[in-house]
Amino acid sequence: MYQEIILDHYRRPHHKGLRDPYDVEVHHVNPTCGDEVTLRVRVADGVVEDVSYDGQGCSISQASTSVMTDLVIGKQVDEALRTSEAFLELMQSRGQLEPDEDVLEDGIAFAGVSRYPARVKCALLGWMAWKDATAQAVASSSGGAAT
Amino acid sequence: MYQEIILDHYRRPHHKGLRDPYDVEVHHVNPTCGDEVTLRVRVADGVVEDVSYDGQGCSISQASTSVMTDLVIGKQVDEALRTSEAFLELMQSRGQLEPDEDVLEDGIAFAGVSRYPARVKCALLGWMAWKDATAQAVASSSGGAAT
Amino acid sequence: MTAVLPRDTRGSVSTYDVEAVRADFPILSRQVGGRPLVYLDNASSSHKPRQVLDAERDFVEQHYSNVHRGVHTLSQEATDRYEAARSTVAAFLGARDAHELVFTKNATEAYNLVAYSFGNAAAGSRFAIGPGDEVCVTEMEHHSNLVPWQMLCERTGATLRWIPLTDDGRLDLTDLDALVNERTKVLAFVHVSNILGTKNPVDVLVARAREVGALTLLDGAQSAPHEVVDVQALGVDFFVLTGHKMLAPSGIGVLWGRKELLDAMPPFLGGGSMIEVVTMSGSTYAAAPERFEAGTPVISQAVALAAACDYLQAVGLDRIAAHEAQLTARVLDGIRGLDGVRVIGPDTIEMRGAAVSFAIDGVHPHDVGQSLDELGIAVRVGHHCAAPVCRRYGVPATTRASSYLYNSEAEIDALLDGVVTVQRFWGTA
Amino acid sequence: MTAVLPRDTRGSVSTYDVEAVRADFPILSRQVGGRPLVYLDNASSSHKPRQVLDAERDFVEQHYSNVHRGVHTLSQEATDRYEAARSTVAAFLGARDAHELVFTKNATEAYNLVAYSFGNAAAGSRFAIGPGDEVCVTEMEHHSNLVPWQMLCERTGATLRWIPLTDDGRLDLTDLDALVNERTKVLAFVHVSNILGTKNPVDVLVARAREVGALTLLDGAQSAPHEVVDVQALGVDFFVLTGHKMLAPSGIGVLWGRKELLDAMPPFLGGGSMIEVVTMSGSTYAAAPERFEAGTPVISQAVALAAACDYLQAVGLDRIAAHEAQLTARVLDGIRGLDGVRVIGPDTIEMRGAAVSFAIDGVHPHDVGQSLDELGIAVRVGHHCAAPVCRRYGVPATTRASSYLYNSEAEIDALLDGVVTVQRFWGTA
Ligand SMILES: Cc1ncc(COP(=O)(O)O)c(C=O)c1O
Ligand SMILES: Cc1ncc(COP(=O)(O)O)c(C=O)c1O
Repeated sequence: MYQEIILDHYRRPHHKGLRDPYDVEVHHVNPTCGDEVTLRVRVADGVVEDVSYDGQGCSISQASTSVMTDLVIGKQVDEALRTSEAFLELMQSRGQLEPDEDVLEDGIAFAGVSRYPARVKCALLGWMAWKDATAQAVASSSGGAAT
Repeated sequence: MYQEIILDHYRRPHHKGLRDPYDVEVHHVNPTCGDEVTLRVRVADGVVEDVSYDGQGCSISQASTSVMTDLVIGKQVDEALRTSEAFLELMQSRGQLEPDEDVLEDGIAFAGVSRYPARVKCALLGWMAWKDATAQAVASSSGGAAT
Repeated sequence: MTAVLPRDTRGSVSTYDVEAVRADFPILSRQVGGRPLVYLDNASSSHKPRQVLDAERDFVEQHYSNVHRGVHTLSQEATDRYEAARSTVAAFLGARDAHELVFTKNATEAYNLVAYSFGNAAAGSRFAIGPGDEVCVTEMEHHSNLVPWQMLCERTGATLRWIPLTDDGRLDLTDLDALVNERTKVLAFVHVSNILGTKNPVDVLVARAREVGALTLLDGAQSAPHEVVDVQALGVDFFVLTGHKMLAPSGIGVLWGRKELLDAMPPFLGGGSMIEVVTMSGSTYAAAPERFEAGTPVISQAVALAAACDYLQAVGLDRIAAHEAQLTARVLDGIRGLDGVRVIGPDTIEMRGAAVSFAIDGVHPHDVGQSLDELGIAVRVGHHCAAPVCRRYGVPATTRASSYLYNSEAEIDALLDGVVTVQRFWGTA
Repeated sequence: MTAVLPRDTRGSVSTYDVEAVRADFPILSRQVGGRPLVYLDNASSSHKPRQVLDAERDFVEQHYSNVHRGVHTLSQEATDRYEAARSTVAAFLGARDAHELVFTKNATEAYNLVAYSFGNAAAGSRFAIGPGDEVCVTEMEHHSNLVPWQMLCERTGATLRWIPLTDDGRLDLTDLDALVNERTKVLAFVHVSNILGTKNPVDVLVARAREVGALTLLDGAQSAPHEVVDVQALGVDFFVLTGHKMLAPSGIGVLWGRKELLDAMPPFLGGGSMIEVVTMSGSTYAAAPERFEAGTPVISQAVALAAACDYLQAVGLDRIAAHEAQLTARVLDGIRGLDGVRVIGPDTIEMRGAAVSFAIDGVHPHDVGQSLDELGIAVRVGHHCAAPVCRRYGVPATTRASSYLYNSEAEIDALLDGVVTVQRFWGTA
């Protein structure tokens, strides 16, 4: 399960640390193991301009959040959401899905994690936080002025 | 289980029918099978003068009540209570007790019933009604005038 | 699943191979009092085939662990099998989503779970109930689908109403519109009666409940073991079954409920696994079904129940139902031919299950049951946890014969012969 | 009982024959990822010996039927065995009377049963509870003995209080007299903590509860499997255990309560078998324990639990306790010798059970658990259904190793070696 890619992201996470400017900040917790992440999103012109985060947790949750930032920053919100759906699908596949490297890049390293239901929630923590924050950012920017 | 003695008492019950005079009348029901008995007791000078009853139910409950009347009518209350204790003990013995014919007379025919927990309650219905009524009769006669 | 499926008994109904089915059930080769066991007490509980016992044992000997909370291999394997069991049973019931299925310890816990949800609900919730509100049941309910509602009404001040019975053992729907009305919060009723054998018209009752916005709970304890059940098609909101009546071990039941309802219901039992965040001063709760499975669940029993569903489907529920209908007709025809014996409940096979209650004039049911037992024939006598039905038909108790997939025509004949023997012994024929 | 008792392993503690015990547990010969399974997750659930599985299977294949309500032979046999199981477990706990024993589906149901009794009690009853009344627990309770009381307090307006913890994982009894006071209706606390391993001073807590007239409930889920328990000597009012942690299957727990209290408690689950007279407009209830066993009970699981009690007594609970103390000392000593690893909870074997929680600096418990699993070692990681304890000690979760009668010293050494391997893999040693 602990592929080199995962260990690399865990040891040297990408885009870590909370940054300004941002539109929305969220805090997500996995109650079963206490993993938590604080995550900020900045969306401009339909593009995920930046994602920054801080958190603590197991290698899977930390590495997965790092991989997520690589995959969504700079993408159109629509496309980033599709990527996040693809990752979610992979994680719910119980090891039965062949991941698409073109879409998920380093994310394919988590295919093995999907065989461990207890760890799937870890792998999804950062992704869920991002989805939540992005939805809020999109809603508020369409509804009025963003911070 | 259906010994001749039991069948005889069931077909030709002794002392059946409600009679006057009496001190106390009780009505007992076995909720699991709907068996019921209405029973009257007359106690005078510490002696069980009469027990009369009416009721409906299975062969075991009807025969056992009939046997009970034979065993208690005419006895000192104390002695009758001891007989009833002996019968109770027999019924709770799960077939492990050798009954004393001198004490229980026809009651020994119920030894086999004690192996059938579902039927023990049937066999005890009349006895419990008698005990209840007698206790009330004794209490009220020592406390004041009996009806 | 490593369970061996039953011998192939597919084919036309006329070739239903009851001997092949019987061979799967070890207890059926038992003797009782020196005679072969004739087990006709299936409405009370069924026996279990080797395939179910082996599936449970294989699980316990190879993959057992507590579920849900562990990362180690056994815990993953156990969790996978437990959740796979949930999916199997969900599919068996035609549920849309395995998350709509809660494992309980028996059917009784399931009714209580729903009843306590009403009692525990916050004011304003769809489940809140109080004075002026009503709960409707029927006069033929099993105590387990009656007493929890009585207790709920007592605790909350709501009013219990019930649909009465006709003389021939059916629901009397004359006053349905008055009994199920705008004040009715829930209509809880039995699919197939365990004492009368009556099968109720679910569509009529559900239609009326929907008109007034009442929730419906269907007691499927006596239907799910015997026929294809599709909870979506039935249109009810909750459906309950119990494992031990359908080839699974004691200790497991199922509550199926529409996801949106389960999600809206407050928790019932508090404890491990049903929580989200716990602090000393307060807790939040997990989503359904976990919210309703507090503590260590009935793990190996769920695996066994799934194996039982597999077994029933391999034999074929339609074929089982057809076989039982034949047996039931034989019982009803046989009784019709006996003087001094009468059926309590519908006496034709239209809209009825396999449980047949009867009375023998002049012989108390206890004596009937005991005398049949001396012939090796196991029937149930008593009020069958439906005392109001006995009262309704003026009997202290009934004798009930109920067949299942492994019973044979020869066994029905043994029963009918047995009834005549009983009449002779007690001098009533 | 036809169960074969375990090989004779009596004799002095030093000759405790762990290999003979292991041979009774089929799953212990399993491989995990190509390595022999080292199962140290016993505080979560235990495995089951052949003797228990055989006793249950023999019962189901030869004597199974529903209980209590039937007169036929199988029903009598099943009832006899079910009630004999009650007597066996009662004797195992030193109960005065088998009627003081209620079978539940797990420990969790038992706490809820008692908590709902308070909630359901009529005003004026000993169990009635409301605003101004208090319930006291401890900060080390398992969620199952915490959440039901939180829910009770929420429903009734009573106040929940709790005894806090010291830095070394014990109850801080400084303010005991204030926390347990004249307003306290019930003091519910754990005998041996499943996360810290702490064994609590029952005598001190019971003495205080008696002074103020509070009832006591002792959570014995982690004590009954491991040591001789005598409910009379402990002096508590209620005692709870769960079968799956003591060699029995999932799906069964036990509530022991003093007869006069059980008799005074209102019913919890309504349904079949717990009633006396049922009419549509109201019902009366049976005496304890039937009053609390609504519906078809956990029949074959009770038979299996009795077989588990027999097995434990044949090996000898004192000898099991001594064996476990040796293993626990080996874990504690081993951890003391490792840099960057610390025990959370008492770190000596005085007044403690076999569950040892620990933290490895720099490695998240999830990663510890998964890495150990790759070595075939099954430990539990998480909050162990005691989230407030994790919060108290500032950890997100712990890694917990818990041994039982079938664990060997070699397995403890494998664990300790495994911890070093984990540290190397994660670059923290
Ligand atoms: C101390 C303690 N109490 C209660 C429980 C609950 O037991 P169950 O999950 O079997 O209801 C457990 C185990 O999970 C426990 O360790
Ligand atoms: C119609 C019906 N409902 C409910 C039940 C209750 O099932 P259980 O006792 O398994 O909870 C039964 C069986 O006893 C039944 O026949």
